[in-house]
Amino acid sequence: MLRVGDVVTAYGQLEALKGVSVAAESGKITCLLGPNGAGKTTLMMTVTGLLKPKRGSIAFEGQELVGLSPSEIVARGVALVPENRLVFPDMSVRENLEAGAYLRRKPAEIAADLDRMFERFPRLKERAGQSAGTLSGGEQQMLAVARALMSRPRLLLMDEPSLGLAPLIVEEIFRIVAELNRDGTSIFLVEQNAHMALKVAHHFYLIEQGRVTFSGSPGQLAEDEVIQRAYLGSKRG
Amino acid sequence: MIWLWLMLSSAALGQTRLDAAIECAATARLMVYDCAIALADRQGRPVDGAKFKLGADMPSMPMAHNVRPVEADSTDAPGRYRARLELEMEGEWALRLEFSAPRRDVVVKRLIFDDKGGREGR
Amino acid sequence: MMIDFLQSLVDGVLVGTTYSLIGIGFTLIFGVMHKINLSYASASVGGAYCGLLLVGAAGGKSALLVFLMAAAAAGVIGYVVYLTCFRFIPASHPLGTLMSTVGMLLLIDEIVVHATFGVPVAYPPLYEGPSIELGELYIRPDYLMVFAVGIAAMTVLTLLLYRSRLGLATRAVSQQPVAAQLCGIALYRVNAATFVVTGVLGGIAGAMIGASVGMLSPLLVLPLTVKGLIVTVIGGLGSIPGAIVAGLMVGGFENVLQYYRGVTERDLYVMLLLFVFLVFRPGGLFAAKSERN
Amino acid sequence: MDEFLIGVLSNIGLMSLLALSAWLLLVVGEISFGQQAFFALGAYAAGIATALYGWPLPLGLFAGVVVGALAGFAVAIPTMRLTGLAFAIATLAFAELMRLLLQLWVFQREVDGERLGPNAVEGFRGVRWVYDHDLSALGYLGVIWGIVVVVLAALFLCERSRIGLACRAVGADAELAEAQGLPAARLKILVATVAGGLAALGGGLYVHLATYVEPQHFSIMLGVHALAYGLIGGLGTALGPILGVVLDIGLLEALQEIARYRMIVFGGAVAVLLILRPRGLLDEALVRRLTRGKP
Repeated sequence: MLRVGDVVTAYGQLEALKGVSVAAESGKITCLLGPNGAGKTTLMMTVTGLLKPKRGSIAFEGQELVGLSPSEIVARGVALVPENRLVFPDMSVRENLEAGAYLRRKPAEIAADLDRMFERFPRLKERAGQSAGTLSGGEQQMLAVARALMSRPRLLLMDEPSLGLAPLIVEEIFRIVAELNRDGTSIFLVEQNAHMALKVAHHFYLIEQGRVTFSGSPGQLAEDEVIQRAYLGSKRG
Repeated sequence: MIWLWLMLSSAALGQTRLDAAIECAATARLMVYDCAIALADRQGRPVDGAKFKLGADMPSMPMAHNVRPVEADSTDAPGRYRARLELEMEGEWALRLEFSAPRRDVVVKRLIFDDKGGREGR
Repeated sequence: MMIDFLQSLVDGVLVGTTYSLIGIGFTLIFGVMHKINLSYASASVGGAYCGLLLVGAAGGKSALLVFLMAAAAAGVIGYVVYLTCFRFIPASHPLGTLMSTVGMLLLIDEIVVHATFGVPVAYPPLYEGPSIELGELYIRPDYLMVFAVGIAAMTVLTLLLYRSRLGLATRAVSQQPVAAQLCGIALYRVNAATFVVTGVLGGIAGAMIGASVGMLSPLLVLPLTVKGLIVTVIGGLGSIPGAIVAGLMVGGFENVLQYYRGVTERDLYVMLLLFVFLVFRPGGLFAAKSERN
Repeated sequence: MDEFLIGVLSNIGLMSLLALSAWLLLVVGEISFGQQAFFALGAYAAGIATALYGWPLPLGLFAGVVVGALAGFAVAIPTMRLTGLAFAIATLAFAELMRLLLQLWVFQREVDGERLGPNAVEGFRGVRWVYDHDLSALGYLGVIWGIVVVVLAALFLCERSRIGLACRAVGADAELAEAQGLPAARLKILVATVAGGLAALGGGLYVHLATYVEPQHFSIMLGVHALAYGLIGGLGTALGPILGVVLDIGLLEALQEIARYRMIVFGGAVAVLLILRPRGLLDEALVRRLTRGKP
């Protein structure tokens, strides 16, 4: 479904991605694990068009995404739940969701989806009129997920959804991830929390210092080692 | 060198200063004015044989509008000179008379210009 | 005594709507771009000039038409300002953008000077009629009209911001530009639209100033720019309600001071107020809530 | 030398000092819309010293510099906590405050049977030291450029010193610089003080050339030009602001055909040039490239 081929992305002279190739299969949960600064967020931003790669290709359902603007990429059916959620703090929860549906034009369908989101995330319904900035971290994360879903993506990208959340909330988030996937959304997840990610992932990659260093299914590598490398990176770098 | 000279140079030389009265009349051409200048010393005696240029700048728009100085011509009348000035806009201008004779000096006059001419204001 | 005070206060507040509009323009662009557009007041006055010239060239005399053309022309100028000063200067060079808008200010101002030889031009009043008397208080009809138009413009803007798709996008971009893009909102298009909308607002403000003073002069540009900045700072950068309140406040404050102390001292106190505000309350009246990541 | 040319070159020298003053603050990352206030203070102080109290010109200029530097210091203290835009507007407010005060200020003395001195909106006439001492236009041009060259030399020396490097670091990222142990706030206050003195020096020289100043001369427009020269010329070297001044006054104003439309050309050029060179013509990258290889 998504094929990232040999992508190099740089900030000025500094290459954050040094030729990364990963793929996400349709209907599956794919997971990219790695330590801070390994290039996970850079990859997410490159796929969604927020950053332009120096070279390499990104194909979604056979169509090249490199060179498209973020809004064109959203229109193709790829949505990202960004790191740190980035909700619109002074807009109500409902408006945040409406913003998520910005590219869609049929009010009736949008209204139906809004109801569906409130069903899936009852907490958001309770707080529909409240400014998003007043929500707790976990609620903001749910809002960010719901907002991304409002564009009706076929592929949902998630950048560290567990970041800064309490363990119970993290479990809830991953339960929702699994649920979304069961309902037919393909998911590509970037995480540092290897323990939780390995529970839901069908396939995972390790990324260290801008390079993919392992690809396989959970169980192919001892969980201890994955956790070790996801947090700290391997010694050889 | 020059610093030393500046430090040591004596106080004012006490020469008579010049006084000027200016009046400008609009011409057939837009923003072009004929200015009549009367020069006198401080005792009110007309001053003849002066050589000076007439320039203008607009204090309310500093740096934006100033006019290249034009040479003033003497006339038959004692202490009377004239110059043709081309301005860029109406309003208040500071006219600057830069003398090279009878000696180096500067006189600044403020005039308000409109479609009829320019008169000393304030 | 009391009545003089009230009279100057009322007049000042009514005309203060124009300051509010200019302040809204500054603040809205700041909200979306996090940069100040210093050419804004000159574009507003330039638009007001264009309205007069365009309608005059077509042989028209209608004040309403002049207003509409002023708004439209200022909208176009706003777009040009966006393209020259914002669109292509990298975000990492805020100095460049700021200076570029100053260049634009000089450019627009000077084009006006050259087109009119600096001669003030008469501006048509939007409304002429008997003044309204409230006891000893006179409400000038043209001031009242200025106030009404100002309030109407603010209402339309508020509706646009809170009830339209463009408004949703604008607010999204101003609060969280990265997330806005991830929602499919095209940054450049929203930014450009903001410049057009604020431009139209400025054109209306420019025409209102022309109508309330009775004439336009390029010498209006600098004081208006400064007033706009004052209103923006006192109201709090990025706050529209702040700009509205601060505009009315500065208008009233200034007029009362002018009545009692004359123009120079009036400006002196306004500047002092601005300086004090910046040093002791840099967030303005409506200090923005602490930034969230 | 042609009188006109002398006039143009004198103006370039004077404006260079004001432009350098604005540029110094740009180097430490602050925009000031208010350097004209120090220019005005220098002009009034130096003018009062020479015209009203008969001080020699060098002492008068020195007095102007002291007043300007003190004012620069006094303004920097409360405003340095402000971030970029607020600082810019605060300096603007201060400069306007200064100008309006000058519009109200009357301070006259009888000198040689003539009342001289600042007279509110009427301005300050009769600062005639240069003329009374028969200093030729060329001679005064020499004085102006002598001072400009000394100032430039001092700035070049500073650029290579520890203070210069620290200023660059603060300008690039004040927070980072502070985290590395540089006293960013104190450096900025120091620079603002020097910049105030520098602008005042220009003002002192200006009033003696013009013999006459009035508060209107020191409006925001003047400060905006100074800032534009610094940014157009480039942030990379102290020659940047000089280049900016030369381009505007030397090229646009001196060319007869363009002079009328100078402000249109200048405004347009400023607006468009920054797209191509957001940190000016002589920006840091270019300066580095040009000086690479030299010791």
